[in-house]
Formats: sequence, C-alpha cells, structure tokens
Amino acid sequence: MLEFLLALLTTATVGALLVPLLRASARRTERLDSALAIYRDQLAEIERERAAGTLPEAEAAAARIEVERRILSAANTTDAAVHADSAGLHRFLPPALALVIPLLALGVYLQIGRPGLPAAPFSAPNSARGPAPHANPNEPMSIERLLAQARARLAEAPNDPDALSALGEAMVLEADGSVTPAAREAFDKALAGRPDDPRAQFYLGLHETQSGDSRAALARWQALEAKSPPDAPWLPMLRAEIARVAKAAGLPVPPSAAPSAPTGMPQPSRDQVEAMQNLDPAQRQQAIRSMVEGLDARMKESPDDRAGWLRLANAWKVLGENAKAADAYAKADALGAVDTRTLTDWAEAHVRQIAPGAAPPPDAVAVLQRLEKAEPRNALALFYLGAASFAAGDKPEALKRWKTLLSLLPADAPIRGMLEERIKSAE
Amino acid sequence: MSRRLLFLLPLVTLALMAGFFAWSLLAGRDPASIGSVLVGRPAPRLDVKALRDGEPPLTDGLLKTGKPTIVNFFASWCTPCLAEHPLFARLAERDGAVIIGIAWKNKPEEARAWLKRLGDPYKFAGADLEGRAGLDWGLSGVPETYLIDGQGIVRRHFRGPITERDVNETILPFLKGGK
Amino acid sequence: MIPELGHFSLILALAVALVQGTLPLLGAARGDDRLMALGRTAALTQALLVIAAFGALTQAYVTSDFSVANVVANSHSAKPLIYKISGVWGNHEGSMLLWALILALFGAAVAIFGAGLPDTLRSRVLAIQALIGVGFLAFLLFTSNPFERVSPAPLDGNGLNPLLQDPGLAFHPPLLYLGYVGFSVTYAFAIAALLEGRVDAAWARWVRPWTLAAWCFLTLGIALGSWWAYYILGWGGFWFWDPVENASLMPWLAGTALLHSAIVVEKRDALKSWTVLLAILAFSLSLLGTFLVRSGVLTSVHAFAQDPARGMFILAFLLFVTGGGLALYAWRAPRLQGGGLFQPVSREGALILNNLLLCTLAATVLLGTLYPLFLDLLTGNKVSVGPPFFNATFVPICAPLFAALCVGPYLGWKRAELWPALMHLRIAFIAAVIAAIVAATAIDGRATLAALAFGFGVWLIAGSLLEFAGRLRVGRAPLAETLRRLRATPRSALGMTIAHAALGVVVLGAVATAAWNTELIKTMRPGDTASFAGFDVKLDRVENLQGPNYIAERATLTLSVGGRPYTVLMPERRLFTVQRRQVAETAIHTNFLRDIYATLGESEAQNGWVIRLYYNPLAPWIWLGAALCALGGFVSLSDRRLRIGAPQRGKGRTRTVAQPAE
Amino acid sequence: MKRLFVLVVALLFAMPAFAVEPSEMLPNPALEARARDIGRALRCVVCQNQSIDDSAAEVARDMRRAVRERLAAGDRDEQVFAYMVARYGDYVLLKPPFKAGTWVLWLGGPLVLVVAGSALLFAARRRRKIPIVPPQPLSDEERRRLDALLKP
Repeated sequence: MLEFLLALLTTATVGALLVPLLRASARRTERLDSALAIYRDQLAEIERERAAGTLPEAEAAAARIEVERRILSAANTTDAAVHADSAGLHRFLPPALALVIPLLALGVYLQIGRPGLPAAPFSAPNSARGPAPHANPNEPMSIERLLAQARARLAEAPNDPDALSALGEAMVLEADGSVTPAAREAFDKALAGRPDDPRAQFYLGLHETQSGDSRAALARWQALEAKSPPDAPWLPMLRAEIARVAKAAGLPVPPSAAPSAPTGMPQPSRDQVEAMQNLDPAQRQQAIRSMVEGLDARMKESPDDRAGWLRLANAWKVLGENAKAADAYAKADALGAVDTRTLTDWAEAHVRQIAPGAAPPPDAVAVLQRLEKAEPRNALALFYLGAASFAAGDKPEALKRWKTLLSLLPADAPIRGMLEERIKSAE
Repeated sequence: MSRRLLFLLPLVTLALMAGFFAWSLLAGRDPASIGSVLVGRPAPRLDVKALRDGEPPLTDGLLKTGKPTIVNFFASWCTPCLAEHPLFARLAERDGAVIIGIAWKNKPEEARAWLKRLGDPYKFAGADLEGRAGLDWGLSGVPETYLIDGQGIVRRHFRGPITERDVNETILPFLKGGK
Repeated sequence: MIPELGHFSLILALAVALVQGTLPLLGAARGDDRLMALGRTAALTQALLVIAAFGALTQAYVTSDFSVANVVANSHSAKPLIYKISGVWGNHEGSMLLWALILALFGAAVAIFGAGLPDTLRSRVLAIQALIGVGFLAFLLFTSNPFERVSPAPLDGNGLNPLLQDPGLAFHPPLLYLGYVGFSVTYAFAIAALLEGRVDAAWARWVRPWTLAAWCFLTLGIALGSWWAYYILGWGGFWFWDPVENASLMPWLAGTALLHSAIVVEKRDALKSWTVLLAILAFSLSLLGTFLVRSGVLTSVHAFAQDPARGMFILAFLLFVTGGGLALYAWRAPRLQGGGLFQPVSREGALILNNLLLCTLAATVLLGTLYPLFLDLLTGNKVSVGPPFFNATFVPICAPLFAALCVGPYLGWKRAELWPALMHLRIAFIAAVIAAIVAATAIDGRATLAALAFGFGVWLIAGSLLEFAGRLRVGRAPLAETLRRLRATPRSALGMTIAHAALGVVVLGAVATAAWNTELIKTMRPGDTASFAGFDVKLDRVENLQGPNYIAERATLTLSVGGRPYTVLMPERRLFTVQRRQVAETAIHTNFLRDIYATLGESEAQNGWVIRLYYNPLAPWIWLGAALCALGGFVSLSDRRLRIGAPQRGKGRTRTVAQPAE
Repeated sequence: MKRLFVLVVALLFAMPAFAVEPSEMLPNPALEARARDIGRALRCVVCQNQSIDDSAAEVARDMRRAVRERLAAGDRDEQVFAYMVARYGDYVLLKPPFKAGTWVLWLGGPLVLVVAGSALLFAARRRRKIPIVPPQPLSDEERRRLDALLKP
C-alpha cells in the first residue's frame, strides 16, 4: 500500500512538472506589456487626481510627462530577448526529470525514511487513564517495596548475594541514581558472596564513574560484559552505559559497546538510551516497559523471529510479567526447541505464577517435564512436578520426586522445612 | 570608486557579523555562563552557622590557612549536586582535599540527612538558610564551587556541577600546586 | 504509513524545489518559454507537496501517533485537541516545517497572482524563492526532521511546554512567519531585479503588494506575541526587549522603511539601489532572527532547540542568502541609474528622513541584541543589555520620527515648503500640547517624559486625521463634495491615514500602561478585602480545579464600587502534571480604556494567597492600535491599483517583432 | 552534559512566574518605590533578560531583599548598584555602564544617525545646486511612438 502511494505521489509530481515542458508552446507575458499596464494606470491616476482637484494642473502635467518618459524608456530597454526554445534541451529534459526526480527522492527517502514502520496512534488502553499517567508509577516497582522485600530476605539469609544486590539497587534508586556509601557496602558484601554478581558489578562500576574514575568503571564493566552470557538481559543496557561513560570521559568506545549493526531486532538507539539516563527511576521503568511493549507489538508482525521471542521473553520475565514471558518462550520454542538454560527460565516463568500450595497447571507441567528430562536433578522440576503428581493423586510419584529433591538440598536450605512437611503430609 | 565601496559596505558588515557568529558557535561558548567577578580577588566574607550540631560557626579564618581550600555550595533538593557529590567524596577521601560545604537555602536537618545518606566529604559544613552568604559570594544557584588558594584568593569558579574532567584537569593540579 | 507519506512528500518537495530553483532561471536567461512556464507549475506542485507533509504531521499530532519522535517529544495524549494542533509548530522541527510551508505557499501565491508579471521576472522570482526553499527543506530533512520515527513507540508523549498551551501560541507563530517569509518574496524580487539590472516604477508597483502583505502579517504577529506575553507572563509587561522580540522588531523596522522607500521608486523613479538593499535586508533580518533564536548563540526565554550543528547550518544558509544577495548588490547595484531629482524639503526628502530614522532604530536594536555576544567573544566581559538601555536609546530616536511623520504627507513631490505644511498641522500641535500638559499636571505631576510621549501620541492621531480631513475638504466644502472626494480617494491613502493614526494609538497605550499603571500586591485570605484603584476588592474563595492535563487553584475576586458589585475576576495558578510546571492564568477585565489584571500567587503559609492586581490604563490600545495599523496595511492592499497589471495577452510576441530594440 | 545540568538548574528556577512578594516589601512607600526602580534595573542572574523585580528565582528574591536592606540602611541608589556589581559584575546591570568596553554600544546608534544624516545632508546641499526644472515636453517623434505604444 505504502509503495503504491509513494509511486503515485512520485508519478503525479513528475507528471505535473512535465506538463509545461511537453506543451507545444507557452503563452508569454512580455515585460513591456506588463509595464505598460502599470504606466497606463499611473497616467489614469494622475488624471483622476487632477479631476478631483487634489493635484494642481501644472504638477499633473509634469507628472504626466514623467510617466510618459518612463514608458518610452521602458520600450527602449525591452530585452532583445532571444526566444531560444532549444529543441535539444527539450528532447532531453522530460526523460531526465522523469528519471532524476524519482531517483533523488527515493534515494534520500530510503536513507532517512522508515518505510516499514507502521503508525502507532495513541488509543487509550482499558479506558481508565488518569490525567497524569506518569503520576502513578508502576506499582510493583515502588522503591519502598523493593527495599522492604530485600530487607525481609536479608533478615532470613543475611549474606544472600542476591538480596544484598537487590538492597543496594533499591538504595541507588532511592538516592535518585547515586550510588550511596550504604549501597556500596551492600554491593561489596554481595560480591564477597558471589564475585560475579552482575548487579553488584554494574553498580560498583557506576559508583566509580560517579566518583570520577571512569577508567576503573569501564574495566569493571568490560569484565562483566565478557563473563555475561550472550543473551543476558542486562547486556544492552550495560553496553549502552559503557559507550556513554567512555564517550563522556573521552576514552575510546569499546567495539562491543559501539552501536551494533542491526541484528534484525530493534536495539534502543543511542538517543533513546541517553534520553533514558535523564529520566527518574519511575519514568525509566515506564520507558523500559514501553520499549518492551513495542517489541511485543513488533513480534506480532514478525512472528518467525525466534531470537526476538527469546529476547522478549527475557524482557517480560525481568519485568515480572511471567505469563507474558511464558507465552513468548512457547512461541520461541515452537520455532525451534530451546536449550536447557532457557528451559529453566521458561519453567521459572511458569512456576512464579503458581499460588503457594497450588498445583502447576498443565502447560507448566509440560515445560517442567521437559526440564526434568533434560536435567533429572533440577530442583525446580522435582519440586513442582512432585506437587503436580500429588495433586493428581499419584502420591508415590510425588514422594519419589520430593525425596530426591530433599537429598539434593543443602542442610541449611530455607525450603527444606517446608519440603519435609509436605513429604510428611503425603506419607 | 568610493561610491562602489559604499555598495560593498553591507557585505563587509555581514562578513564581520558572520565571523563572530561562527566564532561563537565553534568556540563552544555557553551563552548561559556568566563567569564570576570573584576570580583573582580575595574570597568574600565567610560568616555562616555550622551545619552539624555542636560545631563552631564558619569564618574567614578557614580560608587563609596557607593550604588550598575548596568551597562548595550545595543543597539536598538540587539534582546536579547529587551528580557531583561522589566526586567530592573522592577528593576528600583519596586526595585529602579540604572542602568547605555550605548548604544553600536548605533546611539543616534535610541537608544533614542528605549527607548522612550520601556520605559527608566536608571538613567544615555551614548552613546558609537565607542565602546571605550565597549573595556575598555572587552565587546564582547551586551547585557552585570555588577554589581558594592558601592566601585566600579565589582562583577558580565553577557554576554548575563539577565533572570528572574538572577534577582531573583543574582541581587536582590546583590542590597540588596551590595555584 | 501517513507519517512516511508526509516524509516522502517533503523529500519530493525538495526535489521539485531544486528543479524550480534552476530551470526557470535558465529559461529566463535564454528566453525559453517552456522552462519559464515550468516555474509556475513547480511552485504549485511544491506547495501541494509541502501542504501534504504538513498535513501528515498534523495528523500524527491529532491522533497522537507516538511512532513519530516529534510527537513524542512535544505532545501528550491527554492534551486538548487545539493544543495538539498548535503543538505541530510549538517546537523547533514543526515550526521549521511551518516556515517551509509558508514559503511554499508564498511561492504558489506568486505563481497564481503574478499573472501580470513579465515572464522573465516571475520565473526569476519563483526560482529564487525555490532556492530559499531548497535551503529550508534541506535544513528540515537533514538536521531537524519532524518525521523521525521511534520504534517501538512509547506509551505516551512528554507533553508541551505549558507556557505554550495557550490560544496565543496557536496564531502568533503562523502570523509571525507569514511576515518573515513574506519578505522572502520581496527579497526574490530584489534579486531578480539585480539579475535583470532593472529597477523601475513598474517593478516597485509589482513588489508593493507583497511587501505590504508581509508587513501586515508581521505587524499582527508581533502584536499577538506581545499580547500573549502580556497575559501569560503574569506581571503586566507587554514588551521586554528580549532577543526574540528584537529579532522580530528588526525586520519590521526594515520592512517599514522598505514600504516607504518603495513609494519613492514607484512615484519618482528615485532611491532605487537603496530600496533594493532594504528588500534584501528585510528578509536577511528575518533569517538572522531565526538564526539567533535557534542556534543558541544568544539565550532567551523563548529560545528553543539550541544545537550548534543546526546553528552552523542556519549560519551557512544565512551567509548564502544574505551574502549572495549583498554580493550581487555590490556588483550590480552601482549600475542602477537614479531617477528624478528633488529638494531636501519634499515628499522624497521626508521619506528619506523616515528611512534614516527607521534604519537607525533597527541598527540600535541590532547592536543592543548582539553586543553582549561581541563583547564576550572579544574581551570575555559579560554585560547585559536590557529594557533600560533600549528605553534610553531607542525611544529618543522615535521622537523625531513621530514629529516628522505627520508633516510628510503635506509635502509635495520634488520640492515643497515646510511652513505651510506646519500651518496645516497647527490644530494637531495645539491638541498635542494640551494633551501633554494635561497628562503632566492632572495624571502625573512628575514624569514629564511620559507626558511628552503622550503628547506625541495625540499628535500622531490628530495630525493623520487632520491630513485626511483636509484631503476630503471636510467642513470647507459641501458634504456632497466631501463624499465625492472620499470615493475618489485611493485606498492606499486611506490605509496610510489609518496606519499612521494607529501608531499614535499604540503610543498612547504603551505610554499610559507603562507610566501610569497602579498595582496592588497583597497577601489575602478568603474573606479579606482591600481597596485598589477606586475599587473594593474582596477575595471570596480559592478553590481547587481539575483541568484536562493540569490541576489548578482558582481565586474568585469580587470588585465593587461603592458597595455595588462591578466585576468578578478569577485568576488561576495551574500545575501541569506531566511537566510539573506551574503557569499563572491571569484574569483580565477590560473595557477598552483600561485593563484590570489579576494574578493568583503562591499561598504564603497560613497567611493566605498572594494576590496581584494591576490597573493598566489604555493597555488594550497597544494591541488595538497594532491591529488597526495592520488594518491600514490591508486597506492599502485592497487598493484596486495593486491588482491591475494583467496585460492584454497575445500581443507581446508581435510587438517585440514590430519594435526591435533601438 | 554540563549544559544539560545548567538547563536543569534553570528549569528549577523557572517554576512559578511571580515576582515581588508582599512579605519582602518595605513599609516605607518611598523606599519601596526606590527599591522597585532599582529592582527593575538589575538582572536576575539565572534568568534570561529578566529583572529581579520580575523574577521568581531564589537568587532574585535574595537580591531584592539585599536591595531593600541596603536602602533601609541608608544607602544611596548608586551604592546599592555598586554593592551588586561587586558581587555579580556589570552583568547584573540591565543598562550597561558607559565605559571603555561599551561606548560602541552606546554611541553606535547615534553614530549611524549622525554619519548617515550628514552624508545625506551633504548630498542634498550638492543637489540643491542642480535646479529642478519641469520635465521637457515630448517631441513629436516621441509623442508618435508613445501613442503607438499606448494604443490599446
């Protein structure tokens, strides 16, 4: 449709331009004719004023002579205009225009236009939009809640690197993006427990650049980048940050962080990334969310892009939209079976939707079973498939799985007690 | 001939103006920067209450210690101050800089809470609740930072937040050289 | 898809402008009829394409298409429809597109209404217009593309500067641009004349309607901008000598000078090279304004889109247009032969004095605007040039201008006597002196300068009307004679009288508002009363409101005289939720002789709200006068003489054969 | 980046567009009137081309207060201006002082007027010597050509 309209527009334009060129001859307005019309009017005006009495007779006569002399001089200086309608030029011009204009326009357009991009007019979703959408930031991302969650987890396991990182991150968000000493302490502790913790590494790097040591930050981040799995959800953001900090500090931007060639997937443009730096956390969250939603919309148009579905699934999972994530994993899987690692993520997306104590639904069971097949000692699969078996009335099968799991759990694992209780109730 | 020159005059004027415009664009001049008349002059009067409880007020004596001093006006409500704050933390911790922080138009309890959360790099901290000291120092807003040499002469002035580059290229050499 | 169509239309328009800027020029040089005819077709095609592009962007705004980056940055789904539309040009990219649109529309207008123009002149004018268009379209497409897309589209946009969400914004920029861009036609005529080496009375007549139209629009645009500032900025000022205001004032001054000097060319065949220079300058100053506003060379409250790359592009373009024009001028203008002789005391002499003073005013404004920049670059010293400076330098030069303005129309062409002209004006002079004395004693008692300026205002009105009355012989001839004369009077004379008298109205309004306003700044609680300018003011209540995209506090103030309620003012203070910005919504009660102007300020703890009331005598006259001034221009534009010029067709060819050049 | 922050600072101050507050006004109307006049001639250092009298910025408020304190302490107007210039330089004066750096600014306009005006007067004096004679009537030959041209 667009192609057709563009062609139509181009044709109409070229056609319009060709009309005067292809006409046998053009009517012509000579300079002298035009000028005479003006001078005739000037003479008439003098006559009017004279008749009205506003112009004395002598002055009128003088003015008349002046105009008459202007007429004579205009006639004298008329262009000895050559009427050169050179045939050669006119043979060559129409085809040349018909060729050059479309080529030029299309050439420029293909450089700077986005022909494939559909319009995205705003349509109010769920109709219930307040006057200020930014005023109600995403509920699950409230900083207080993040802080409370992390503290609660730390109360149970004071050295859990994950919880420490989460606490640090929440503190950074609370301080409007500044890595405070307290947050730094949390990240340092997290790293003591897990030296490769990506979140802690990222924020410590951020602290280094904030306190004026961009070199150290870049070194840290590049190490993190090297260790990250290629589909790690934080990679695009990390690379963007590397590029931003390197640029700001006047250091060479590492090639991996330079804007990558289109991989068939929309990357956030550098402008977008830079624009995001300037947003407050809630707005940033909103922006990330809208980017993911955009990706979602895009995937509906190109449903054969397996890597795209995987990326979308990861993104949804990070945002906590587990149902959407599971759905996207399934789409990716349909295009080519996923590997074990992805299978774990997929299963996680499923089981996170399960209410405590409830049995997993069939689609979750299917994924869990595949996971179990690939990794017979996978804790997630053992636990939830056990629950599924238990719900289906197959107590021996449930007990078998749970007991296997129990034997695999370390002595101080927090779920041990709960698991033992379940085994007891099944027996 | 002179008549012809007269007709050239508009073109010459334009060339001059265009030269200035190009210069202005290429020089990367910031039209919003207004400089400070204090640079090269003795530091203005300093007379503010202490921010932290139980400390003596800040006076001129602090500026003429023979050692270079950094005076930083900040406020807890100011976002750019947040951005430059870790740089001061580093200057104090790692480079042993003497930094005087003055909380400008900032409730002392808020400023104290802010410093508690982000770290307190200030050797002396004052509270300029009414902005009187700010006016004496020719302040236009926060953050602003002044480098003062051992004799109490203002040597450099930064309007807006300092950056990593300012630290490496100006502040650290200043602290070392005292100039 | 529609944004992409718009984008493509814009690119096609650039291609068409390239064709229009070259081939007709070639055609005019070679006498090739078909190439010259191409100019008109191309101008119309280009206009249609730019209209399509503008329509596409408007559509994107109206439907809140957030896949267009420009919409994301400047609009929001919750914005009222009118501000979605005006938001199209409320930002750098969109306003540049509006420039390009108006430029193309003026090109089309020349193609349509220029039927009476000689082919060579018209095709050259259209080609030069198109070359300007090439610059603008390239600037748009390559540095400020309004059709840049975002993928994926964000959920909602960032909104629009609340200060700009106002009916004033809907009309101020388009009118201003109609003025700025209108001078491009004048510029094109000047360049074409230089190329042809011919400036004569006929040329002056052909340019006149275009100059007049541009001038009228610019007058209206400036007035609307001033009015907008008056009621939105919240403290009753109407002119701030801000660089952006100055940028619009300079082309207006140059345009006014051009309007007057072109009369000399038309009537007396003199002042040719000067008029051509003014035509180049009027447009150059318009471009300079654009450059100053958008390059970030100067900052200003209005300045948007400060970007050195764009700055360099506009500077290069400015150099190309102005430098090219002035170089051509330096080369060709000395050959223009001066025409009729005249004595210093004559209509010509008066118009030269007018030009001298107007150009001095323009130079003063230019110097004041750019001086801080020059000084900073040369010496590093920072200075501010603000209203007190301009009041001290600009206003004194206005005095001789106003004094001479009424005398000019009494002077005959070529040679005249000063004394009889002055005697004609004695009534106006007496009226002015009385007005000044009354103002000085009754109203003021001390600000004699304001009283003097007030006298000047009366002088302008009385002098202009007196001249017109004299022309009609009002009271000195039977009524029938007066009526006959009124019918015979050319519209341009009527227009001149209206415009000159309107200037007096503006002066009266400005002087009275600036010098004799009264204000009340008071903290009030609901129920509190105060007395102000003869009124009893009572703050009835302050309530909270919920607007479409803002929340507001609204005060209800009742003004009464001697216990009888007079009017109710409801100023608001709005907080725009998306941008978190506060904007004062003033309440103005006007009876066309004075404004009562109220704003609602902050609430001061427990003490209540800060209420500001201003009593601005004659304030509405400022804009009323400016509108009248433009009306004078339009009346003059409707003169039938400006529409003639369509010569009888078909004889041209034979005549050139019959009348070989001698 | 730095520019961005400056912008942020500017935005912080661009909030409500209100100027002089009742609480800061002096009780003495004559002194207050002087303060207003001085305020209108001083530039708010964080705003663009606004006087402190018009500005709602924090600094403008401080400056207004300082102006009133100086006046209440008995300063003359020049002393108040000097007080501000000592802190913010000539930049605070909306009307630049007439001195070495600014004489071009102050004299530029009048200079244009004087130079161009006297050149015009000079030219006019020279021209005055050329008598203005009524234009010569057309010769018969010219009249014939004219009639041919004007014939509809």
